[in-house]
Amino acid sequence: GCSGGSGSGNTTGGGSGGYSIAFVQGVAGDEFYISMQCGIEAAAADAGATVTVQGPAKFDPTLQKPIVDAIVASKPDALLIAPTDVSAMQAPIQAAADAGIKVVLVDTTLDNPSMAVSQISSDNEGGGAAAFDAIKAAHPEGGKVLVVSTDPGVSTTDARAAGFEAAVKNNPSFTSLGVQYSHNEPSTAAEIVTAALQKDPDIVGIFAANLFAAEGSATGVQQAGRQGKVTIVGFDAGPAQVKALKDGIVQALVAQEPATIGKDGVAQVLAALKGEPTEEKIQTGFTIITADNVDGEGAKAIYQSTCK
Amino acid sequence: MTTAQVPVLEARGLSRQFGHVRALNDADFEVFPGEVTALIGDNGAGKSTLVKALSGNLAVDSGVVRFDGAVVDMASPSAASALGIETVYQDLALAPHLDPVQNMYLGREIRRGGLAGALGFMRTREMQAQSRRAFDELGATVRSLASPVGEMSGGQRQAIAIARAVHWASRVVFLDEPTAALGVRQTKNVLETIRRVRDKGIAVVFISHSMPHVIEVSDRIQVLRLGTRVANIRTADTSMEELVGLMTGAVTKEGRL
Amino acid sequence: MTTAQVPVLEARGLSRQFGHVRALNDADFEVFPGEVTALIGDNGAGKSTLVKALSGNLAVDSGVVRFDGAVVDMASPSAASALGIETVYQDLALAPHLDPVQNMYLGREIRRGGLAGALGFMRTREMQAQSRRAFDELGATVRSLASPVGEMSGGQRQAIAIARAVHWASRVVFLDEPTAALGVRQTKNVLETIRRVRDKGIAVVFISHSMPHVIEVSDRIQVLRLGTRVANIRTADTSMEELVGLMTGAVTKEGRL
Amino acid sequence: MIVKSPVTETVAIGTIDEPRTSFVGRVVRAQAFQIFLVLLVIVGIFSAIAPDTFAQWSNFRLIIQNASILGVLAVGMTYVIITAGIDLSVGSVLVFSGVVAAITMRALGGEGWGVATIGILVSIVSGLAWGVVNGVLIAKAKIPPLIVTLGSLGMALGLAQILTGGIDIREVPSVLTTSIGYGNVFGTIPTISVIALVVIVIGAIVLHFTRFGLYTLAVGSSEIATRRVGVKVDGQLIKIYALSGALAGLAGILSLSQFSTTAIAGQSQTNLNVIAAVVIGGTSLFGGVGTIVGTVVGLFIPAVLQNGFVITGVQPFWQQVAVGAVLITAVYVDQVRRSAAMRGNSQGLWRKFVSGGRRG
Amino acid sequence: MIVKSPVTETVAIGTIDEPRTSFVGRVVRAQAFQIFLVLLVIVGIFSAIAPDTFAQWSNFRLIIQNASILGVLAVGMTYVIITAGIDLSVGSVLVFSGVVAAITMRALGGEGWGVATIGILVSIVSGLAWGVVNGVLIAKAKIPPLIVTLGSLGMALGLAQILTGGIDIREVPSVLTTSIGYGNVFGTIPTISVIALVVIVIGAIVLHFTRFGLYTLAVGSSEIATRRVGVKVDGQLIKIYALSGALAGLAGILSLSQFSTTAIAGQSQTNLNVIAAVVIGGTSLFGGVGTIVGTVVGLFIPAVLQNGFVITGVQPFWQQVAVGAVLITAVYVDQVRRSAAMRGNSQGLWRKFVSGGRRG
Ligand SMILES: Nc1ncnc2c1ncn2[C@@H]1O[C@H](COP(=O)(O)OP(=O)(O)OP(=O)(O)O)[C@@H](O)[C@H]1O
Ligand SMILES: Nc1ncnc2c1ncn2[C@@H]1O[C@H](COP(=O)(O)OP(=O)(O)OP(=O)(O)O)[C@@H](O)[C@H]1O
Ligand SMILES: [Mg+2]
Ligand SMILES: [Mg+2]
Repeated sequence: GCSGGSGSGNTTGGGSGGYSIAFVQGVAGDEFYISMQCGIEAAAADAGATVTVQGPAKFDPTLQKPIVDAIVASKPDALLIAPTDVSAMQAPIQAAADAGIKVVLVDTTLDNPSMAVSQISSDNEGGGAAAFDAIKAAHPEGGKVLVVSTDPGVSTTDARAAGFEAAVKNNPSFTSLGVQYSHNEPSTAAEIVTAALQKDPDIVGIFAANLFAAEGSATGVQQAGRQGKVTIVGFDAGPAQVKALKDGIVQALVAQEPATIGKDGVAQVLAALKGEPTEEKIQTGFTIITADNVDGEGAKAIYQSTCK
Repeated sequence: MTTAQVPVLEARGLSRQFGHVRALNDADFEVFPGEVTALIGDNGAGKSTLVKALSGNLAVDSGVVRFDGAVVDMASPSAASALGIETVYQDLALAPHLDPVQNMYLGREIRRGGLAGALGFMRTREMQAQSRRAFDELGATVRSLASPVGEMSGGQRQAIAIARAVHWASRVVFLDEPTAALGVRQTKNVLETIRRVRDKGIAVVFISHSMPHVIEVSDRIQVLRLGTRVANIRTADTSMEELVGLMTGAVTKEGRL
Repeated sequence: MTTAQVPVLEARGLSRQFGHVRALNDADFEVFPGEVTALIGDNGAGKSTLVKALSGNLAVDSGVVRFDGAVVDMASPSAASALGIETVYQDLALAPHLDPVQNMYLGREIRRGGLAGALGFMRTREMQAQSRRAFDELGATVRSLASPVGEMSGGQRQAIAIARAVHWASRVVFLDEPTAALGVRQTKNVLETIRRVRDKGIAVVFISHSMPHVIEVSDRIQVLRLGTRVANIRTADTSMEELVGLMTGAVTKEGRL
Repeated sequence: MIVKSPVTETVAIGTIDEPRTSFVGRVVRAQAFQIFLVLLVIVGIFSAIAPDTFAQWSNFRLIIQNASILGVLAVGMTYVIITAGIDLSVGSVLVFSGVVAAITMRALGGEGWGVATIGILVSIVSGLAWGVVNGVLIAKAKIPPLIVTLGSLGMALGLAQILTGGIDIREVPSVLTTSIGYGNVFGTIPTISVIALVVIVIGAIVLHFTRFGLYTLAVGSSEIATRRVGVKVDGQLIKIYALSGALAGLAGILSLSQFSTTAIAGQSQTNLNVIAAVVIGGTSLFGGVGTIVGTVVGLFIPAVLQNGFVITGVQPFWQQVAVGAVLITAVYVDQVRRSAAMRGNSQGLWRKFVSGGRRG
Repeated sequence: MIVKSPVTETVAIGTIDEPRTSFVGRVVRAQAFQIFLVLLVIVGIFSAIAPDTFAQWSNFRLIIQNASILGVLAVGMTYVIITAGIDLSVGSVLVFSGVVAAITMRALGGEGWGVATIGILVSIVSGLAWGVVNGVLIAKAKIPPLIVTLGSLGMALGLAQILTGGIDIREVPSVLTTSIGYGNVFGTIPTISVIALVVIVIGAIVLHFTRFGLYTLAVGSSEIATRRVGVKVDGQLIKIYALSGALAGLAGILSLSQFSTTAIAGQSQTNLNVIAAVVIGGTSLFGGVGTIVGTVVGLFIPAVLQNGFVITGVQPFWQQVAVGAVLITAVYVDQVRRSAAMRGNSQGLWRKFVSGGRRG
């Protein structure tokens, strides 16, 4: 099987009916997108299509646009893309559709997704709310909670934080200490969490909106010697996060369904290419994984790390 | 020693300390128009420091500077330039990446007429021609007007700095060891140029360790020792031996001058 | 002009072009042990370029260098140092942030004994004492052994560079205008030092624009003009006028030397 | 043995090597040209590999379009680096200016040119203001440029987030998006690239032919020498950082036009990318030398590499490795060729390998 | 009028200002001390605002622990910057070394000290290898350090991602996490900080008392002068970049111990943070001057600010603004105090304001 990061080489479509599909990630090297890539590659292999995977170094439309432009120039049959901004990526993706490329939006979407044959999205706000539920389950008595995010302006993590904050507001026994930004550095997240615990030693829960925030938060809690007293809920369920969960560093994970998104995306693309009807909008759900269900019910939700 | 004339530039009681080193220690100094004043002293006596202070390059701890009799604040090199004071520094102060013409005209470019001039375009051709003339006058061996001065020989750079200062000075010109790197012929030319400049009524301050040159060209000699002026004499009234004695402290003149 | 002795350092047909400027043009040069050779020439004649080429600082386009009669590749300054060649460059080449002692011993520090020495610890006290002695010998006015040389006066820096070269040379020492920035007394000391070094059997190459000093101290004079050696004469056989004529091209010697 | 002849000047001035060389000769020897050859080689290789996808005007058009915003920033950065300074704040100032302009335009409402013009001016003025602050702190307070612009990087970004509450503003007048962001001149040349070209051409003319450019080079060559001849060095430095800021402001409105969002989380790599372009283009971080043309070429080398790698299907992780390796190689080749030109002989590259790269 | 007296030396050497000043006097005048005062003031202010949360050993302990990894990197960076170089690759090399060590330890399996020791060595050697590559390209191929380390930044990161497929490795021997990552010495001092302290102390001794340090300063002060006296400048540069690389390797294993993950996408700001610390600490980007002590202080200023702002409840967006402003102010105050010390009079700060900051 292929290891996570490797896309297959580029082959132009045609030949014996094999389509060429390009997949543009929101950010390269993120396990969420790697799992999605696995789903895509598996589905494409079944259909005899080839897949090229590209992604920007950061979740940043100014870095993603040149990649999309180059992809369009390389003329694939179809494009699966996780737009990094609802408006910034509008025009480049429109240009792809105008060039006759079938477009499917995965995970994130656009202001006006009408050019896409389908959009398959996950519910980040709902995920944020679910993360709060996980903290509430561990601390029914209530208390102070903190959000550690990456950078302001990243749509997915902003939506997670917003969903979490909204849920806190609806629950008077909890107080939110607001959102702190770790700039995607575990060490900054650790600094923030240690300082926050110094200020408010009675924090009961931390929602870490992405992997590094979770890792840094866990380190910070450990440095402050408060492991076990603070519930850390992370987002996404890659192998690294699951190990953290099993090690007791993180108490709960909100898992999306990236592989399903990828599989569905390929199905929609193939349908469109063959002129079959497509589904305009598909919404995928999420699962909360805790130590209790990680080996049972929750195991199915764990992201694949190696594509079979 | 006394002149009825007002000195064009006059310093009284200048002091400047660097860490523990007192580079200037209550130093006086004055120069008169149309005179060549030699400033001499041992290494580290404070000559260059004095020049820097009088050309707006160094703030002093105490002391006053008068120009045409009025107290001035020599706050920056531009202030000194505005008064018509030009300087050849011992550590040349040319921009090494620029060519001789650009260095010659830096800060004083000839602009084009009309809009182009207002936008900052320059008459390169004209500046080149004039620079060439100025270098020729000094007999400088600047081989190329288009290569950066950083690539030129020590003497070539020295000549450019001198040409520049002489070209722009209208009242006072300081020459801090101008002939140190120059060839025999170039040195002769520079000494001649000094006289010519003096004859235009400009005050020239000539710093040198070469006593023959000092005696040949100067009208008046001021001696610095350990940051203090220890003598101020007419060249005609002194001798090489006395000067050397004054610089090293073997001879002292009575009274403050 | 002919000596039976083997020259300690000998260059034949050196050429080096910078862009369009031919700094060295088929130049020859040789120095003999126990002799002071003066190298003179107009500004830009190629003296400093020749020194750099012979001290491993500049690759030449063509020509050979022999040391003690054997062809050597003067590929780097370390190669020259290893042969016992030391140089005072016209643009001094001191590290401005280091103090005089550190500059004096740079590349040749006295290490501590034993493990500490192997780890790179140095005998600072001893280096200080020896430097002080070397500076004193030149009568240098270095006021502080602990402040960076970048803060020192032109003459003070010059003295440090000379002290360094003289201290370490065992076969040849190049002095590129060493007295240019020096005071009267310091110049006298340097000329004396040159004689003392020569008497130890070391070859001294003395570059200067001061003909009196050249005639006073040298045994042999070689004249560069436009990158070519145009004369190689015993000092006793020449005069100031002839030298000036040779440098400017007014006088030519017949035949290549 | 001695022959007397009349005294002559040792060398007449300017007789030996006045630029007698042809225009072509001078161009070939120009430093910016060396790196341009490297770029041509890279383009040539990709064109050979992927003639019908890479080597198309439609593709070059997009490469140029994507490099345009960086090009505007790089002009200002070239000036800054020529003075031996650095401006880390350009990315943040770009974001800040875009945010202020977007807020202003949203408050005014409307989709027409009137609002857009105000937005453009507001953006440029916001950038200019940051540039002036940087310049004053550097020139007057003598704080190292790295520290000043690192500080204003954080401050501009923080203020942009405060102004927006961390949420991108996406209401941008449609005239900006349609005419500047995605508009074309002559049907096929992106408007945004035309704007960048105008900035580049003016920047190059000012640098190489006017007093302002001369003072920039002089300050970088020797600040103290320039100060001593009476040039107002502080004022010049302030103007240069102000220029860099104003161009970041212009880039802010261009970015807003192109992406129709303030993208406050973006631009985190912008400063390093722009600095790299300037240095690849032959401008020395130690000041005194630099050309705008070189900078533009330096901008296209990574841009073309990235595009070419995506088109030829190189995997993302390998792309980073390859871009790094090509960068180093490009600058090395440029450097060797340049020092060969200096020596006045042309077998320099070969000689360098043989002689082990000894300085000369 | 003329009085003859015996000839005397103008000035006896070293008689005027040999360091007759007391040890305390010298410390006060040392450049690193100035910025230390700034740090003390910052700590004082936060302590006054939040005496029972900020001003606690438990809090300081955490600040120190969090700064430890950066401290290790900053020692190498100080050497590099003293030579007028720069090393942008430290963050990536840290990640790369951590990845190689993690893969090696995973392959060997086991949780004990044996595997951990191999991992530590592998990490350091990996970093060292990158450092040597950087050094050779800079010293021998004469490519500007900014370009070389920008290139190796991309290459090291790309290779780390290729090795792992982009997925962080989390299997770290537990001895590393428990004894290095979270272990304590004397019950309360973090082991990781003790390791950093050892690196810092050795780094400072080598820089200020040995030949290696002297050559580092000399190369930065004047590369050409150092070369001319026969010091092997190329070798020295290679050693310095190798040192920086090796320390990045050490930091890689420390980071692995502390975070128990390779954190491939993290560390993108590390290089700028470390460079900022070095510059805040008084090391000049133009080379020739610098102290390790200054760097350490320079590291703590942003760390204390960040911690203090979170504790005193400053809002996140404002934190960035405040950190930027305080950074600039700190360096400004340091700079004014230092030039005041140079002038030999102590009312320098006040004087500076009055006289408008004229150079002296
Ligand atoms: N920037 C500085 N920092 C510290 N000390 C300085 C500085 N400038 C000059 N000094 C010291 O001040 C004293 C006077 O220096 P100055 O350069 O004025 O001497 P000078 O008379 O010009 O000597 P020379 O004939 O060698 O050029 C010297 O001892 C020098 O070391
Ligand atoms: N690095 C360089 N690049 C370009 N030209 C150079 C370089 N070094 C020297 N030159 C040129 O070579 C010629 C010889 O220079 P050199 O420094 O050897 O002269 P010199 O005899 O030492 O003169 P001076 O008496 O003025 O010191 C000069 O015309 C100079 O401009
Ligand atoms: Mg002087
Ligand atoms: Mg010379």
